[in-house]
Amino acid sequence: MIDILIDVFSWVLLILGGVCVLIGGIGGLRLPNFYTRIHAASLTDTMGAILIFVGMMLQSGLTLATLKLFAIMLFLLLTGPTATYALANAALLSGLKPDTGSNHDEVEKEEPAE
Amino acid sequence: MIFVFAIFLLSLLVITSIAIVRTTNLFVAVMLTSIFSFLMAANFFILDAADVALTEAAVGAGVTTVIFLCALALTGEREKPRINGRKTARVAVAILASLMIYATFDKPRLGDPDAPVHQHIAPWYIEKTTEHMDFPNVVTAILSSFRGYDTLGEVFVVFAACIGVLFILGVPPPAQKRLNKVVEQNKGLRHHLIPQVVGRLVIPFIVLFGLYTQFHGEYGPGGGFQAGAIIATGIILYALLEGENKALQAVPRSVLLGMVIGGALLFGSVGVICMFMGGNFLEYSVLSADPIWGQQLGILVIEAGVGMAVCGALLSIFHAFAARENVS
Amino acid sequence: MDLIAHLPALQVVIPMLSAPLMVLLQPRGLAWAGATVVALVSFAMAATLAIGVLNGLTPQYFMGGWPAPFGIALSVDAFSAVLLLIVTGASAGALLAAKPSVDQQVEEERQPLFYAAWMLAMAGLIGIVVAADAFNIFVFMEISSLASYILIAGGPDRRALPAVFKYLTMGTIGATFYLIGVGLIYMMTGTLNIEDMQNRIGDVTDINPILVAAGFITIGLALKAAVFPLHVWVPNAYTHAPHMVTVFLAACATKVSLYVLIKFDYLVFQSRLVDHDMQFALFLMPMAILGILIASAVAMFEGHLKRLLASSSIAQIGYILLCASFISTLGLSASVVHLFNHALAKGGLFLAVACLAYHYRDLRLDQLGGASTKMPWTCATVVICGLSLIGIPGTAGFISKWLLISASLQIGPWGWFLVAIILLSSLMAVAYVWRIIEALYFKAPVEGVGPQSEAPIQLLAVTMLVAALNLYFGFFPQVPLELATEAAGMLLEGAQ
Amino acid sequence: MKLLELLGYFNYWVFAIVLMVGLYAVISKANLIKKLIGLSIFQSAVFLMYITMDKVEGGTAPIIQKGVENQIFSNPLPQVLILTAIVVGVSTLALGLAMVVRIKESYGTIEENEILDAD
Repeated sequence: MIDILIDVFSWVLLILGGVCVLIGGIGGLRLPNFYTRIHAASLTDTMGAILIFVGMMLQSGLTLATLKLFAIMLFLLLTGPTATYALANAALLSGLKPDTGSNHDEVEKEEPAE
Repeated sequence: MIFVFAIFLLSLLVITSIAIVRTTNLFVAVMLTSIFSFLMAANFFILDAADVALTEAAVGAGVTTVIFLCALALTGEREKPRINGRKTARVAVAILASLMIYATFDKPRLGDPDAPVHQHIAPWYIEKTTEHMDFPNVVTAILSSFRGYDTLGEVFVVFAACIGVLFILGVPPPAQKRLNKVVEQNKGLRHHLIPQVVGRLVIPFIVLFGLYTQFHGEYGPGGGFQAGAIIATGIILYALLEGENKALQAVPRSVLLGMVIGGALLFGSVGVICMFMGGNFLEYSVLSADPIWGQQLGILVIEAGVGMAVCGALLSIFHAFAARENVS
Repeated sequence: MDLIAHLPALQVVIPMLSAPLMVLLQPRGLAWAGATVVALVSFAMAATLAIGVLNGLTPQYFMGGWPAPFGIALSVDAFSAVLLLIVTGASAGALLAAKPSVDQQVEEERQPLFYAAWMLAMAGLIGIVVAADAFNIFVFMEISSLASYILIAGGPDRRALPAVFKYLTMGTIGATFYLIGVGLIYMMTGTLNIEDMQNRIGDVTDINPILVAAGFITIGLALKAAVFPLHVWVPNAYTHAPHMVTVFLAACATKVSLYVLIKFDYLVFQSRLVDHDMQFALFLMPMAILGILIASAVAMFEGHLKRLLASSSIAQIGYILLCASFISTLGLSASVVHLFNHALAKGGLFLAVACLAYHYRDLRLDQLGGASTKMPWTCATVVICGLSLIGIPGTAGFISKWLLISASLQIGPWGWFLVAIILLSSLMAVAYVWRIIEALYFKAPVEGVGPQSEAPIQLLAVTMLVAALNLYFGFFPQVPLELATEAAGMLLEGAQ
Repeated sequence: MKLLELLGYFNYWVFAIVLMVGLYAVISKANLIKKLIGLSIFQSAVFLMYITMDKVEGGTAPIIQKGVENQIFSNPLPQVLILTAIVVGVSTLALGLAMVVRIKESYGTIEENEILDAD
């Protein structure tokens, strides 16, 4: 019984995580400028990653794999937001102003090519 | 299920490669190349090549990207458009591609266990690894013993690249604008407090993981190349965060060059010692009274040599690029 | 430890392991001395191996003691013995003479790296020649290519850099094509050992991948060997490289790729592909003939001495390929002998160029007037090696031309057409060699340039030695002939 | 079933296409760095071909686990070859980039046609 509960719970977490990452991806495509985009990508990614990792840890039970997953999660938790911060900081330093109003602005040239 | 996933990844691979060719911003192209390498690594993993996936991720996505970026900083990141000669190239390439796709239909299908590749010599390796080395990773066994001579050659390819970069960039750049550059160099990333703190936290673990891959290579995926590349990326990260000079203080150039030379010579001298002890070149079995132990000892030492040489070479190459002043 | 049994391995390992040591030899001149000693030792080993082969041995060596198709084997046969002699001989000769010229062209603090790269290039070329494993050939091909990129990039002129870059891209494409070909053969046969491939390729039922593999390997190696339409990297790379590097690479680098090409064609593909000899005749022979004619014509109108000789090299590659495409004992031995003789003639010519370049900064033909009065010995060697290049009786070049003509007469009525082409191209060779001689002997010196004395004795002595060898092998060609005949027999045996 | 059989060749098609995309970049782009990027794509495609042929249906990575009988392993040999080839690729790339940096310094440009014009 408890096994089934854990299984169901872990799948709920996995799916939630997947939805989070998907939303982040859509945000990265749809949002108007650089800062909002990395905002979307970074926040949802971190959340999604945590959910997915916890889900996977529940799936694998008390094994060595869980420990490894935990280590990877910790690593991602540290590096993901830092990378986003460094990215935003670099953009700010190279002269990209955070834009609060209009949709299109000088941001265009910073976008990766589609 | 994994089949669908593989096809998805492979399609992404094609899309990424086309995007790389189409963009005119070289910075974007380099970033996409890094993504391309990661996709490639994921594909390798699906195809059961754990060692190769690890190497491609560390070398292809990590070190290559850094070296590319260093070079871009020195050369500028815009590509000028050019029109002539494209059509013929496109046609030629399309014809070649369709010819090659046509030729695939006689090839063994993916995963076909009856393919000739899996019949002749491959089972021998799997059988003999337990018999002669008594450790689980067959890839490491082939890499360092059955085909150890190839690996020796490969270490010397890395050595050649290292001395080549040092030789070619050994010419001082034409002296222009040197003064105003000095100020900028010292600045580094000093005011980036958060990356620095996180970096200090993470770098020891990267190096630790590198050492784990180095010495656990007989049991799991990993070995000298992967370890060398991972440790090198750790130190490159340090150099990016703390400034290149501090990284050079920690591991000076002479030490790096010493690692390359020492690693290459260590590998070679193991082979020569085998000769003196009555075996063929690189025949580790003669190193000890117990042939299995001899093999394990030899493999341990040469893997250490490979790790040293690769790590030293990649870092020397990185420093050679990073220390170059931009004159444009 | 039985040294003789280990020779095939030591032949590769000694120069390779000496490369890291070269880097450590910082004080002036030590790196050069070390490299020269290693090259001479290699040459002695190659000579020992060649003598062994002449006495009927075919040394085999199993790396790591693993049996052949599983581990990596090395083997030395008559064909590879010739190539070994060429590579080690060219390297030893060039290094013996190198010091004055390299001191002039490469900065002192960069010299240890330069000589280390030289050792790697030599080890790589030797490694290709002795390898009996298709993938191992790729690894050593990369060592030798990377090292030769480094060597050529050592040229003092900035134009060396784009030249090397072109060489690097084309060389990498060539090597990757070769890798694809090897992968396809491996896919169909399940082995990497060349001899094993030869045995197993007959059992392959699906022919398409083998055909594609043959195409990739031929094109890839032709790129590396500078076969005619794929030669575009050669003239610039040879022209702007340091002079001694040109001597070394022109004498052996492309020839080693040609060796692999011929070996693969005869040993692996020939026995398998139906009508493969036709394919050879229809595809490679026209390339060879076009290459001979066009490159000779380009050489006739070229104004720069080194470029002229580089064009002539492309024509000579054409001769070697033409001989090989007859698929007869005589043709193949002509091919092997020409490999040897051309290395002698071209090596001697480029050495003489290095002598001239010691005093002349600009090597265009119209700048070289009057050289004969100040540098008579150098100019005499140019004449001898030039005659050998044309194929005048009494020089080494004559032997291979003679064999070539007799081989083409063997193949029936078409043979006369080929003889006509060979004679025509020889006339063209007369024309471009004459242009060099005219410039050296009969033109008035240009104001302000010109030497005061001969080239340094070290450089000159080696140059004259090579010229003397050109004459010696013109009168006593037994050793190369014997090796070549044996090599041809071995290759054709594989084709049956 | 027929479709699945065709998809068994999908890896080789991707290999062919990516290979040619890389080759196209090398021969048609004038920018030297772009050429090198193309070269590295070109080489990566070959890695894919080798690794594709090592896969055995139902196999695992060739790491022998003690006590497990009748395991199927994928072929380890192509993996070893590609490990070598990856390192060769990165070495060539580093050397090429060093040359590009020097070309930029002495010519002021890294576009091939401009370099040709300069001499």
